[in-house]
Amino acid sequence: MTIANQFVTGLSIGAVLLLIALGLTFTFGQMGVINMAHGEFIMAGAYTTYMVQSFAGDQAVPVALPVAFLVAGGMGLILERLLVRRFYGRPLDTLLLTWGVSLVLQQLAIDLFGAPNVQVTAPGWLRGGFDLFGVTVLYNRLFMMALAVSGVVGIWLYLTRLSAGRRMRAVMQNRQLAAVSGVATNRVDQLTFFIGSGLAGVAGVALTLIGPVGPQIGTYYIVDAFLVVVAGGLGQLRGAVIAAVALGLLNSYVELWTNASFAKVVVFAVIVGFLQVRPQGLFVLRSRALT
Amino acid sequence: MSAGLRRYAGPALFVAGFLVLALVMPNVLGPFRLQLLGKYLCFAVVAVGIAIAWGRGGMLTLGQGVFFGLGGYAMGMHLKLKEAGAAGLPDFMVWSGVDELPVLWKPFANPVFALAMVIVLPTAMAVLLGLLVFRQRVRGAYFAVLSQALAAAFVILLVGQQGLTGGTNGLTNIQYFFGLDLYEEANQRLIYLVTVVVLGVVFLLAWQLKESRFGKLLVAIRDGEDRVRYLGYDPAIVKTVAFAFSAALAGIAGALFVPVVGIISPAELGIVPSLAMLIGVAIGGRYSLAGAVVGAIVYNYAETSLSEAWPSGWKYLVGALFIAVMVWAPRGLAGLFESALSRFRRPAAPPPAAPVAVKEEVAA
Amino acid sequence: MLTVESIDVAYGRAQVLFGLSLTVAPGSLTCVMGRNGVGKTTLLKAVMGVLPVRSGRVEFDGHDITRLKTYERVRLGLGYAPQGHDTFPQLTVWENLQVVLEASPKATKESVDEALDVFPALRGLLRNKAGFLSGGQQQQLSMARTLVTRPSMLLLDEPTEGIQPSVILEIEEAIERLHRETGVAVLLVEQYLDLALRLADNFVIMDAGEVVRSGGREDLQDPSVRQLLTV
Amino acid sequence: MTGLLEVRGLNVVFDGFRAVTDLDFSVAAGELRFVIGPNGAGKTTLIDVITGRTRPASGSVRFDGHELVGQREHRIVRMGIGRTFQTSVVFEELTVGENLDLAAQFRRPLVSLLRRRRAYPDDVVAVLDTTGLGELVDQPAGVLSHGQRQWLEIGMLMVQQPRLLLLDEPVAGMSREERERTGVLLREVAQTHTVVVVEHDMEFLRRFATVVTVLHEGRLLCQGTVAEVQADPRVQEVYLGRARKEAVDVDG
Amino acid sequence: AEGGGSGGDTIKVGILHSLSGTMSISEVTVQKSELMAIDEINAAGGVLGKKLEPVVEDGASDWPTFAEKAQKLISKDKVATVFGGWTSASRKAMLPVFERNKALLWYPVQYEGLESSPYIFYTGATTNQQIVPGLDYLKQQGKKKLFLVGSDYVFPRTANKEIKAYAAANGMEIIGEEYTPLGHTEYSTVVNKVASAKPDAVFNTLNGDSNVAFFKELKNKGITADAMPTVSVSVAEEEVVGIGKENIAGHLVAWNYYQTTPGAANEKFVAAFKAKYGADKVTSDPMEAGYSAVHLWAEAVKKAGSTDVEKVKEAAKGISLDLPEGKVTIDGENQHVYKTARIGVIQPDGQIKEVWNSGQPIKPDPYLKGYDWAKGLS
Ligand SMILES: Nc1ncnc2c1ncn2[C@@H]1O[C@H](COP(=O)(O)OP(=O)(O)OP(=O)(O)O)[C@@H](O)[C@H]1O
Ligand SMILES: Nc1ncnc2c1ncn2[C@@H]1O[C@H](COP(=O)(O)OP(=O)(O)OP(=O)(O)O)[C@@H](O)[C@H]1O
Ligand SMILES: NC(N)=O
Ligand SMILES: [Mg+2]
Ligand SMILES: [Mg+2]
Repeated sequence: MTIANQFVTGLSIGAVLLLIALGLTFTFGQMGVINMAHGEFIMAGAYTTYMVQSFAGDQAVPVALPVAFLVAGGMGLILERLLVRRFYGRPLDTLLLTWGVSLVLQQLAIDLFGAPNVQVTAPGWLRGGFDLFGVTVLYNRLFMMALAVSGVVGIWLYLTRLSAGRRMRAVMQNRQLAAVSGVATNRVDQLTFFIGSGLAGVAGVALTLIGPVGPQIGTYYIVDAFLVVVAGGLGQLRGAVIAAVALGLLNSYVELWTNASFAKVVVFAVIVGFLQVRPQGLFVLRSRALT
Repeated sequence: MSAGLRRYAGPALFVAGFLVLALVMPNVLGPFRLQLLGKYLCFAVVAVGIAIAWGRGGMLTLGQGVFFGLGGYAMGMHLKLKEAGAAGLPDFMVWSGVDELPVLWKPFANPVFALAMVIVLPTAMAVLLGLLVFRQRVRGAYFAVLSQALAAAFVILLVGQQGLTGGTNGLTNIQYFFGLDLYEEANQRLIYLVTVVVLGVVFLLAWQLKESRFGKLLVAIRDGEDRVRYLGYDPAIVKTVAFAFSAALAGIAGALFVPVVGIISPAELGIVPSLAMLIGVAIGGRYSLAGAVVGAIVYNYAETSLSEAWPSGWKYLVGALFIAVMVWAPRGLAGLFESALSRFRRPAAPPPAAPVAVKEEVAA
Repeated sequence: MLTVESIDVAYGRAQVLFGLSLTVAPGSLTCVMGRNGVGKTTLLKAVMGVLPVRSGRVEFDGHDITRLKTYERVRLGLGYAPQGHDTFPQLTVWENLQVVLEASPKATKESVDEALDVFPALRGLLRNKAGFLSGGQQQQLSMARTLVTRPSMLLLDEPTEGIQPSVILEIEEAIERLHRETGVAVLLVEQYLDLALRLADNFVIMDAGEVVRSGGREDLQDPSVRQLLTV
Repeated sequence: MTGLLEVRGLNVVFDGFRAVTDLDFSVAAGELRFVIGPNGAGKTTLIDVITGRTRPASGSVRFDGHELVGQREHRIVRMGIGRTFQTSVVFEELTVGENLDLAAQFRRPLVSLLRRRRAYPDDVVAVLDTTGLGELVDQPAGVLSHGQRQWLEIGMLMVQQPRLLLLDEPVAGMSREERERTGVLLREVAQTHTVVVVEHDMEFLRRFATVVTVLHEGRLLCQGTVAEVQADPRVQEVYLGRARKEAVDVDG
Repeated sequence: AEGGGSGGDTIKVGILHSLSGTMSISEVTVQKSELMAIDEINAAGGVLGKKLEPVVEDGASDWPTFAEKAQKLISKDKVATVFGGWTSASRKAMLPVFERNKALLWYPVQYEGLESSPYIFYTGATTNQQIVPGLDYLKQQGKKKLFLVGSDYVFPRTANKEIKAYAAANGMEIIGEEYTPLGHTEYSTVVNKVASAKPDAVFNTLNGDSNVAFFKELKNKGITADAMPTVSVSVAEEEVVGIGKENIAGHLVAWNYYQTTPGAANEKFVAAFKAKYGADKVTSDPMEAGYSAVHLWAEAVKKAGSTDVEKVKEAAKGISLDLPEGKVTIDGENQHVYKTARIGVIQPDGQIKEVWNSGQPIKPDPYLKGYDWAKGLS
């Protein structure tokens, strides 16, 4: 039964990983921006939930979902307008730049909300769980899975079915050509960054159900988020999904048989090993171009 | 300005910088500040390696702390054994309930072995990783994130093995360095001077590497790894050599850090400190070795003095510093210096602009 | 239609165009000629706003476009096929055309069809990723994309490069037909003189970032012009 | 009699698409061979297979008796095969001279590369001259125009002194007199080396080609002199287009 | 060494906590209560006729930085003493600095014992004042099977070693032991393991943010305090806020002070803290220990008539003050303090209700010399 239990646990860890990585499929996967402040946008989503709580009470989590999307998205938009836009094509510089931004945002959180954690109360319908053939299924984890799945579906539709998504991919693949084809590249950049950051905010809302809400939370999730995207293959949605679930399951079983530290080390080792086999992640964006 | 002047300007600046560090600083700084400067110089050694691997070779290594740690722990283990108490056990083993010296520790009692390991361990690790990873053409963002994961995993491993490594604490309370009492001012000065000399030597080695054809080849690989294959070179080997070189420097720096600071702990090796090592280089200018050295010193100095000046909000200033440097001086202080210089120089024909955007290795 | 008034253009500190002026009349087809590296591509990029002009003025269709963003110029009716086979590599051929269709006001489904008629080979490749096409196929796609936009003026930078002879003939015909039927103005950079000479109403010869000679079709017979073109 | 390069029964498949089918192709030592064919015929793919960039589904490629399939790219270069790319790729941050110098040094052991270069070796200086890039020697290659890059690529190939040179559309984008110069140069090189040139420029072919191989849809269509090939109705149909155009003209 | 503004008209004291990084979550509040104590002393006229001047530094959750900043406070600012640290790792890093410079550190957090530096005063609990009473309480409640959950660093690991020795000698069984990295936030597997091991109680030495995730997961899995209580030694009022009172109500904690601890000194402390930092703020054990440390040091300086470290150390022996946690006396021998152990239950309102106390302050015994079961430990 533990085996079955851990399967559900693995799926729910996978859902968390996927949620925190979804936004990166835009900013990192599409735009190639290694946004170290992504974690702080997650944090912004979490604190938004805390703020929303003051009027929405214990229904803060559902109410905060759209609000956090807008808040974190708005922060992303400002970041893009002020800074990131000067750095397209220089992903490694952006990394340092956004690292600076993340320091500032963390300190800002300490000054605005205090260093200690704050509390977000889960709505009644997201507390507890039920028993399914002896396996405990928690409502909050189910909620996160549902959120992750809808996020994936939404992004997939956006990328493949909407002209905005197509335009976005065009800009990311060949900025200059997009411009000379009449695409308003700066607006596409803004929208892309807005959505990617907004998704981080949504992840932040969900994370209040299971973890702390404090100035540090971004730093706890950022490495895992990047690993998921990299293991899946940059800009590859289905890669990210598979990677998140696989890493979640791997983590849950290894942790079951060993311990949390070792599980983390194993996950890293497996990713290194995996990239030996598939150097560009699960799904590869191939091209004939020379690099 | 004559070409001759230009030719000798570099060496002259090097000698001047060296003399300032070796002769002037020990006489104008108090022991505490001198010790801090020594620490900055350790990071400058790391920075020189990063300037080669990243600035020249385009390998954004976010896990340099691992190599720093390997060197540091190799040195630390030796020094801890020298100071070990009655049972021949370092202090932390006693309070972690280890009764017998682990086999892994035994050879480190030998100073020659320990010193060799300072270089061998990080180099071997880098060669192993490099051959695996570069052969498979993992690069750009993939390499960056991978190396970051490596740093994270390394720290978790160290922390989890408290009896063997001292866990989160690391190796603390190191008081003697080959018989020298590290709290004696004269000895601190001596160790500082050793650091300066090591930095000087390392700098010259890196300079040679950078200016050689090997250095050009690295740049070529950064700009077009696949194209290089069709020139008949194996990029994996070339990159591995450069990566191993940077790892060896990080290891040496880690080993120097131990007597300079008296501690080596996972807190110095993880994701954040590894990034900090990079940031100094970015600030100074990754394309210039001197820039990297100056950047490492400036960044660490800024961190110290900003945190002293405004302990509760200094992260704002540090964050602002990165942002400012990236926005206004993407080629770092060295870039600012160069453009200032070229404004003075007024050449007959306008020098060619470097290709507009600073090209970087992107994913895929 | 297009007036370029003594523009200076530079890459960083290296100046490439020196006070270059040029006029393209509505409905005319002007061919820009000159050796490699004289600045032809740079001129087109400056007109499109891909490169900023340091001084001087660019006017199109009565608008001063010197400071407009690239996509704003496209929306005013400029169409541009850059040199080298430029595509959105991870998008399919169909998506490549779709992006342009959605981004340009005058493009229609019919214009897509017409473009594909010029390059029938592309029809069989609609589901292929552009990045996997052969060099010539990419160049064909690049031309097709430009035709889709239905611009009032076309800037073509060596459109026939890497394209098989039979398709070059198609391109030539298409340009001619478009020119005749819709009165589109064309600024063409072309190394194949025969083609250029067959199509052009006017020509401009560049050297070292300056226009050294310009004239109409009739002047092409002038020995001094012949001289410039063969050296 | 076997050639220097022997391609036998070559098949290349990309996700189900057959880019090259049952191709046999051989080039004798010292030959100057031209390859033409419609866009997408598989010309670049053929070069990619020979140089180890693409793995064939089946077939063999032998160079001087050695199998090339399965070898890593740099090994193949070291065996004496050099190529240029249809989209020229040069090292933009290195100067023109350094680009050539690196190309020239590839046979040296890595250790000797650690020494500093004092002056450009003679072969590099010579190539700077032939390619007309002498004035640009200290300019970063990133500043070169399209045509200048093509020349640099050719130069980098020449200093490598390969036994077999594979050039993928070397004169695309070159002005008329540059094309002429390239042709003369190739003819000269072919005196001592084996050269395969992929081109679409028929004028260039008429001027410099002797034997021409035509590919179509991944297969060998025909082979012969320029005149023979041009006269072949199949070639006119799929490649040159004159036949069809004339037909249209008659109709119209 | 003579420190601290002997020349000027103020006495400088160092305050060294993590104001940034993971540990700032906990340490900032301690820093605040120490600054408040300094204000109180200054308002009452200072010591030796001089005002205290705090020199604040940030340890940045980085142990070598603690050592560096300690050195800076000592050699550059020449402070009379330093109040600082939270994690044992930071203390271990600072220890040699203080010993070699013969300077004084006041360390305000409960810890694992097995240490007694002549240049450190320990005002938080040592093992026999917190963990051992916690175990005694569990034993008294008839809890026999324990599960140990802790963060992976020196304090939990050492503490758990001691717990295991205690259990072996007291007929208790340790049926599971799990460590997670500091900052770990995914506890589903750990809680699964706890649930399937079915212990009578969980002994929790997790530190910092991990507690939030751990208790949320326990609550969601329906593991109640009634069925399986946890005893935490690093969860105080401040952490309860972040965890969410509804998630942790009913669980046990072991400390020496709660905001609800009776007495005039505490009423004054709580009132002053809320007045200074906001009515919604809570007070906790480490905050109280930091606050107390400042007052104890000031008292010792007054008694010594000097800020000289050796004189202060000498004078500090046996000093006794009425502090928020009750009567506190400095043990002259090991420089720890006598503290009353208190077991509390977390209430639905987030406050902690004391359910047991040791009756009188317990003499500090960092090496557990008074316990037979602890013989083999060091
Ligand atoms: N990115 C750049 N940075 C600096 N100089 C450049 C850059 N691109 C081109 N140049 C220089 O500008 C000049 C003109 O280049 P341009 O590409 O406009 O030439 P062109 O006439 O189009 O040549 P071609 O026929 O070869 O395409 C060339 O001499 C080239 O060296
Ligand atoms: N990696 C790939 N994946 C899928 N299809 C490919 C790939 N590479 C090439 N192709 C297809 O294989 C065919 C042959 O391409 P190739 O580049 O060899 O043509 P070519 O003869 O060089 O044409 P051109 O004259 O246009 O350069 C084309 O139809 C192309 O679309
Ligand atoms: N002493 C502690 N809690 O680390
Ligand atoms: Mg051009
Ligand atoms: Mg081709």
